[in-house]
This record gives sequence, C-alpha cells and structure tokens, in this order.
Amino acid sequence: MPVKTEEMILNMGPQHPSTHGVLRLELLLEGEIIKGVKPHIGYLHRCFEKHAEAMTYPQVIPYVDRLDYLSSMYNEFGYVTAVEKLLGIEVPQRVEYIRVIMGELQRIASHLVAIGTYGADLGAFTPFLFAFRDREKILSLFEITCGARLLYNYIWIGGLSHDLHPDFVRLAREFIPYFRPKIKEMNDLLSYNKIFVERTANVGILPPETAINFGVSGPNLRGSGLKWDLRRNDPYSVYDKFDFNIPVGEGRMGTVGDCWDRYFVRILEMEESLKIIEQALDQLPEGDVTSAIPKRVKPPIGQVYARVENPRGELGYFIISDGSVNPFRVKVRAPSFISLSVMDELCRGHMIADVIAILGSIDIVLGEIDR
Amino acid sequence: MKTTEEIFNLLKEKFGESIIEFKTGVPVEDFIVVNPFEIDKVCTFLRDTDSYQFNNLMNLSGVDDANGKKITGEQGEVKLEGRTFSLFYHLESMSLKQKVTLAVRMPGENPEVSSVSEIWRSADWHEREAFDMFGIKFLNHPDLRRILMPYDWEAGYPLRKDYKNPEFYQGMKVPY
Amino acid sequence: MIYDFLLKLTGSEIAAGFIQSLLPLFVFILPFALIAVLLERKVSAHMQDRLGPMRVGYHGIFQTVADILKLMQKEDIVTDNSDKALFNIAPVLVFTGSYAAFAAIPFSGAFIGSNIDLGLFFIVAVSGLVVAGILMAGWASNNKYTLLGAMRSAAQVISYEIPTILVIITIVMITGTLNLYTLSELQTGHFWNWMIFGGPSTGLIKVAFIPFMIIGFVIIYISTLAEVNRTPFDIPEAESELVSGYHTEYSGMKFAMFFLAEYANMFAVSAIVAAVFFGGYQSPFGYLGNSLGISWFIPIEQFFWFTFKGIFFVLVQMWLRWTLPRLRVDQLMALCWKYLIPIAFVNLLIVGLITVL
Amino acid sequence: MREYFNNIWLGLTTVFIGMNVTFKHLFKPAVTIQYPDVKLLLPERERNRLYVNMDDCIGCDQCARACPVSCISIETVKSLPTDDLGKTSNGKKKALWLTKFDIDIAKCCYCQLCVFPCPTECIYMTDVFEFSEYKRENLLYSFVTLTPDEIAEKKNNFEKAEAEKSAQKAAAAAKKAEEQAAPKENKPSAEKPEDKKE
Repeated sequence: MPVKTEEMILNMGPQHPSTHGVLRLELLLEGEIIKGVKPHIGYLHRCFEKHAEAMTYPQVIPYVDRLDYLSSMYNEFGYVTAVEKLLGIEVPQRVEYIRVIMGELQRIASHLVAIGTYGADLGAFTPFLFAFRDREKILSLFEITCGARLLYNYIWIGGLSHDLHPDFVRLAREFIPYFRPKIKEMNDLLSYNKIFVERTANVGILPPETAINFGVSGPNLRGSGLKWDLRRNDPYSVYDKFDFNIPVGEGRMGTVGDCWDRYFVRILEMEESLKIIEQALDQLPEGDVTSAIPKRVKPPIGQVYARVENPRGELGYFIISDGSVNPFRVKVRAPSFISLSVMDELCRGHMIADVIAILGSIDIVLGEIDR
Repeated sequence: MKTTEEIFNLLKEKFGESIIEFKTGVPVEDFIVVNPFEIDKVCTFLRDTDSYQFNNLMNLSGVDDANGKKITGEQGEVKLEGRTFSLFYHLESMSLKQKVTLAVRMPGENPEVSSVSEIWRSADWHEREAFDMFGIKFLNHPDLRRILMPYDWEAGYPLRKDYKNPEFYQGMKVPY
Repeated sequence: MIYDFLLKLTGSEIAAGFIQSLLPLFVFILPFALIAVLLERKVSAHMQDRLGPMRVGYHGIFQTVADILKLMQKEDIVTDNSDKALFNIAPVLVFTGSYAAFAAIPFSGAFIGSNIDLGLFFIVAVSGLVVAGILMAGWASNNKYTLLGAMRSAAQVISYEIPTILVIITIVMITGTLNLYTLSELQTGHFWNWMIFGGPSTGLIKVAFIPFMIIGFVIIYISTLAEVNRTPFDIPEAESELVSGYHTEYSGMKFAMFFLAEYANMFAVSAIVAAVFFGGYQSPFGYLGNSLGISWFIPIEQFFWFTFKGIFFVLVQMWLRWTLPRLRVDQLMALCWKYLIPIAFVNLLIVGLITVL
Repeated sequence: MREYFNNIWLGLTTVFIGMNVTFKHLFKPAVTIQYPDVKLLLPERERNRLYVNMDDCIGCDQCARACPVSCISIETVKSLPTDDLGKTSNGKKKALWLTKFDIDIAKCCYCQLCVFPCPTECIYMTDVFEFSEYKRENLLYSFVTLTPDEIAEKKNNFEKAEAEKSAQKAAAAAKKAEEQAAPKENKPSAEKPEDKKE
C-alpha cells in the first residue's frame, strides 16, 4: 500500500525568533523539504512614501533614518545625494570625506549585525555578542559626533549637522587596529568552523544571471561572483579617490553564490571599509561643513534617480519635485525588498533549517522592506 | 554608452508609434515615454539586443501625476477628469554601463499596463507595490496581490493624491 | 552502606528504600540543577565578555532560585486544542526518564541507588523513556513546530544510542561487566588505571588500548551530547528554527520540568562518561582518608571526585554549546550513521582483536 | 576517502580552534556595565530629552514648524504695549505671551531639527534619558510658566485691547501695537548660515 503523504503549510513568523523582524514566510513543506516559500510583508509598513509627500525636504531625513535602521547613515547619504543632484549643489570636500567615513563605519556596523545575527540564526550565540560588542564601539563614535546612536539625522542636504568632534579622528584611528584582530577572531570562531561551513556551503546557491535578473545587489550579488560595486562602477561622492578591493564570492567552501560566499563577502568587505576609513582619515581636508547647507530647500521641477551602495546593496531614491518645498514623490528602491523576493527561488528543495540560513545570508531589514 | 536621445531615436525607428515622446530639459533626467501596452516589447528588445543589454531593472515606481481637472458631480462627489498615472522604469546595462529611463502614462480611470515581470523578475514585487499603492493594473502579472497593505484593505490606493483614510478597518478606528 | 544505615535508622525496608531513592533527587539533582543553570549562564556570559546575572545575591548566586519562584507563580497554560492528558503526562515522563537513570549511577563506593548487574544497560534503556515523553509533548501540543521538534528528537535520540552502545560494548568487552560499581572498582588506584589509559590491563596491551580508548571516549562524548539535545545537536529545540521545539507550548512548572530534566540528563551522561572512562568515583591520586586512616572519609572523597568529574564534563558541554553553531537535521544523521557508527564499529573490532591477543 | 578523513580532521580542529577562542574570553574582563548602578559618561552632543528654557523663548514657532512629527505645539497671545516681558539672554525683546508650549515627548523622534532654527537657543536636547512613565499623558510636557489664571488674564487683556482697538479705530495705536507685536520670526538662526547659492 502506498503511503499517503500530505503537504504541510508552516507559517514562519510574523513572530519568530529568526525572521529578523516581522516577516511572515509561508512555507509549503513535504516533510522537512521546502516546496515553496511565499513571503508576506507589510507588517512594519509605516507609510514612508506618503509621509514624505507631506514633509519638507530636510524633514524627510529623520524618516529616512528609520527605513533601514541598521544603516541610517547610508540612508541619509543616499537621500542627500539625490536631493543635491536635484538642487545641483556642490558640497565641500570635507563634507564628502566625513560622509564617506561615516558611511563606511556604518557599513562595518551593519555587516557586524548581519554576521552576528547570522551566527545566532545558526545556533552560535557567542559570535553574535562579539559582533555587537564591536558595533557598540562604532555607535559610540557616532554618538560623540552627532549625539545619537542609531537614528542620526547627521547628513544634511548640502552638509552635515555637526562638524566632527575633536576626538573623533583619534578614536577612529584607535578603532582600526582594535578591530582588525576581531575579524580574525570571528573567522576562527565562526567562518571556518566546520559545522558552520556545513550549514552554509552549497546552500541557497544564487547564480549570477538569476541574481541580476532579480535585481539583487550589494554583497548578495558579489557573493554570486560578480564584481559589481556602485562605489567603483558608478562612483558617487569621493569614492574614486580611494584604493580598495571589491571582494567577490569564490566558492571557497562550496559553490559560488552559496550562503557561505555571501557571508564571507561581508567579512572581507569590513576589511575593505577599514582601508577606506584609514585613507579618508589621512586625506581629510579642513573646511566648514555647514557652509553649503541651503536655507530653504526648494528644488526646481524635475526628477532624479540617485543610488548609492548601501551595506545591503543598491539603495536608490527616485524623487520627483514639483517645485515646492515638499517632494512630490519619493520612491525608495530598497535593496532588502529586492533581495527578499529571491527567497522562493533560493529555498526550493532545501530544508526548514536552510530557510533560516538563507534568510540570514541575504541579510534583510524589515524596516526597509516595508518602509 | 548611448545617451537617452540616441536610444530614443533608435527605438523610434524600430517601434514607431509605440514610442511616444522624448522628454528632455527636466533637470537631471531625460526619459522616453512609451505606450503602456507596448512597454513589454520595448523592454524585451532593450534587454536582449546586443547593443543595449539592459539586463538590470534598477527601479520601477508608480507616480500619481495629480494633473486632472476637478469636476463636481451631481451628487457632490468630486471627480478628477483627465488625470493620469505614470510609471518610471530605470534600466541599467551592467555590462555596457549605460542607463535609460522609460516612462508610461496611463489614464486615471483605468490604469493598465503590460507587465515586465517576465523580463526582469525584480519587476514582480515592484509592480505589486505599484498596484498596491496606485491601483495600476499590470496585465499578465503572475501574482498581482497587495504587498504592503493588508490583503483586505478596501479603502483604495494610499499613494494616490486623492486618497482618504477610512474611518474603520476591521472594526478598528484608523486615525488613532 | 547508606541503605544499611537507613534500614537501621527506620527499621523498615520500604521506608529505607523510599528515602534512599529520594536522596539523589533532593541531595543531588535539584541542587545540581540550581547550580548548573547558574553556571551555564555565568560561563556563557564570561565567554561573551559579559557578566551574566548579577542582581540576586552576590554575583547573582540566587538567580536560579528567583527563576524557580517565578516559574512556580506562572500561570499553567494549556492550549485549547491540545491533547490534555498527554500534554500533562509528557513533562513528568521526561523527568522520570532522566531521574530513573540516576538509580544506577554510583556516586561513591558507599552510595549507589541500586547496585544492579545491568547498570549500564539499565541507564541506556531507561533514557529511552525520555523519547516517549518528548514525542508525547510534541504531539499533544498540537503545534507544527512542536511536532517537528519531537520527530527530530525521536530520530536523533534513537540514532545516537547506537554509537553510545557500541562504545559501551567495547568497554564491556575489556572489563566483562555491566555493573557500574564493579566497573568503577576495577579502575581503582591511580589515574593510569582509568579506562581511558587502558584500564586495569598491563604491559603492551595497555599501551595499545590508549588510542582506541581515546577514540571511544570522543565518540561516546559526542553521542551522549546528542542524546541530551545540547548544542551543536539541539535541533529538537532549535531555537532559531523551531521557536523552541517540543516545549514551545509549555509554561510554568511544566516547562521547569523539562528544564530540570535537561540538566539532570546532562549530568547523567557526564556521569556515564566519567564512570566508564575516567574511573567513576575513584580519586586520581589515592585517598586522603587512607593516608590519614579515617575510613569514613573515603566515601566523601569519592563523592567529591565523582561530582567533580561529572561537573567537569558538564562544563565542557556548556563550553561547546557557547562555541558552536547548530547542525542541520540531515547532517546530524550523517554524522551519526556515516562517521560515529562506522568508527565505533572499527574501534570495537580492533579493541576486540587486542583483547584476544 | 580522503574527503572523509579530511572532514573528520576539519571537524575536530575547527571545533578546537573555536573552543580556544571562547576559552580565552572566559578570562577577559567584561565589556558591559551594571547599568543602573554604573552609568556611562554621555558625550556632550548627546541628544535626549528636549528642554525649553522659557525665559529665553520668544514664541516664534520656528521649532514647531521644523518638527517632522509635529510634537511641539505653541500658542501665543500678543502682549499689550504696556506689558514688560523682559529680554532674552541674547538681548532679544520678547513680545508675545506664551499661553501654550507643549512638547509631546512620546511623539518626539529626537532628530534635533527643532534645535537649529531657534533664534535664542532656548530649545535644546539634554542628556536625560531616563524618563519613562506609566501613562502616556505624563509624557506631554508643558513648559508654560504662566498659571492658567494668568493665561486667561492675558487672553482677556488681548481681547480687550483688540476690542478697544476696533472700537477706537485709532490707526496710530494699531500701527504701534503691530510694530511691537511683530515677532522676529524670519530671523535666520545662528546655527544655519546663509546659503551662498540663493
């Protein structure tokens, strides 16, 4: 007699320890094997785009902070890049350098969360706390600069809210040699651990063609072996003045584009970010950071799409101005939003435990997905 | 590297009437306006032709142009006549490093457009979002559901400029 | 000895037996669980550059007491559509399984719950009750996560009993006894008489045993770790996947039962490892009681050494838990069936050959 | 076969490497602090609870307009020419009675946008961060220094003056009142320098 089997639907989330927020995944299971994944999002929808239409341009910045709350600096960076393009203003060199330093520090902080929570998702809790310990150092750097640890409102249109704190350069320079050995420690503890490798290598393979077609960007795309980084391929700000590598996935532990590659690209990127910070601190020019801030932001009628390389990928802002002080339309091209849409493709044929591994490796932030 | 104008001229040659207009002079960005029902063909062409290779859809955003004329109906209801919705497609060729912006315009009463989700899978969720926020219908979309709003949201499409919050949703008061 | 003492004290065999059977619970399991929970939290905290509980008492030593008080006050939630009878029995059964294992564990020369000849066999067999309890809990909760957790757990515990038993057979082959008391007595004297160093055998054979004994020890340690569902084998609970596995729906004291059972189990398997490979309650250097001529002091020393060894292995379990990520369910099975069992089997074969020689 | 033994080797060695790392950390001092007993020294730019120094406030409403979440609400009443409201610390003359200056700190998003436009630097962020309350109403901070009676009086005075004004229709008096009442609203803040491009 043939055994009768039934497909089971398992709801993962919205309250679940490792969905990184309020995400609901509807898993179609056969035993423990995934037949399909249907993400349901919108639990954190805060109507950013509607709100933005009622705000003036500078007032949007605190809202932008709250999109991807793990990389607020970079969200501001992207937004002001777009608005400045629309206004057609040049910002002083010092401002650009400080933005780059802040952006790269934020990238490290964000990757630390990604790596740490990834470890926690796979059951290793210690790397998670190690990562958060180091992230605190970066947040303290932000705190002395602008007074906030998470939602900065620091990068303003045309400038910055504050100049660097007198201690900042010294503390940032101290941070770099402190942090380098921590990356090695993380590698010892997690990256090369056999169990970790077993869990992540050859899991959730994302071939580069699929990645491009899905619009996946950032470390996820680079994990698939494609050397594509907007800092290099479509330079903005002063990124063309720095010397850094673009790490890509090489399939060292399995196939190119698996979870381990995506994870390890983040580890390598932290080192590259350190390099950029070092160079930027060396080259940091003097100047006034508030001199180019316009008194009244009132861009001409027009539209702009500007994008930056957020820690999670290509963060784009599409802004339409109708000539008033309020933006007519702000659309955010959120990298996590796109990354999450690949879930179904990545998860099929894997097991429940792999859903967690894959979800962690694409590093989503629900605040950005739901906006 | 081709400029938007060159692409426009080439497309105009190929597709004729489907390519409606070339907008330039707007600060920062030029764009090409395309017929909403031909956008999928144009996009397929742009992706698959060797000299374009627009393999990446960076962004797709709906816009309520808010341009209609207000007409008060017999029962006092306000209608916007002649309003349009737009969609902007930001394409990029990662191999040739060129970008182009396409746009389509749809009438406000029945905004319909061909889906490009077959061409770029990234368009899938973007289109669902545009449907969710503006009520733009994408023909041939595989799974056109609301994405950010609740599936049973009946008060309309929130990013339309004439959207009004409902009083109640599922018995809960909405403006808290 | 304790039994005789109790018999004299109470004058009734039933009372003496009853008191003696309760002794490990009150003298050992409960205090141990209190200490171990705190220890776990402290160890993990210090490994992660934190301090852990610091509020209740000096460095938080009464934290677990506070937690237990909290758990007792908690509402006992039974979900509507659960199978109530099974739901209530399951935690008891799980705890019974781990408690029963303590019956045959020789805490010291003078105190062994039940000195049965099939001690080792009894422990392995009675641990099987835990699986039944876990399956019950998973099924009765009527929740997909608990069910998955229970299924995983059953598969895991049953699979990992095989390498455990294979290693035990290896030992039995050398010593010729399943009685834990006799086994411990065999390893008396100094630490080089422990099984890990070849046991009581002498000469070249002893040296030849050592590498295989170490392999056997590693295998039994890994597989017992898996049997008690600790990281890296905690997939039945797999916090990040299955919320918390089979005990997701439990709260209050029923949850505490599972918790207690986990810690009791941790000690039980550590005790087996200690008894089988590390001389049980035997001191590594000889006894103070012997040299001082105080004979009643020896059992106390033995108790100390036994707890010391047990807690040491519990500590290593914690250490592993806070270092390693978790395996996936198929990898767990692969580790058992592709690595541990074949190696244990080859080990058994070689040790058998050496014994024959 | 080689892979098999390699797996075993890697499995054991990497586990030991990891255990070595955690073991070393067992003896490192903790990086955490015992929070309510020990508190971090907060940097000088710390951005926490808003505070308004009412002595300096001229009621210009610029902070309320800068706020992206509208958590500041200000109501003012024009003063009579006979009233003396004193001067702010940087020498500005006050011309408005503040009858309401409420900050709903529960709504505040700590963005500091209200601080920069203030012409007298009277609204600023302090380093107080422990102000949780059991009731949301308690988070509605009122900074007004006038008592309700005084507020009623000032309102009354103003209405009377208005009534008088309209009754008398004395153009000269009205002009004078307006001159004094006009708030120095559009004065750019000290923080925000003039934009050179405009």
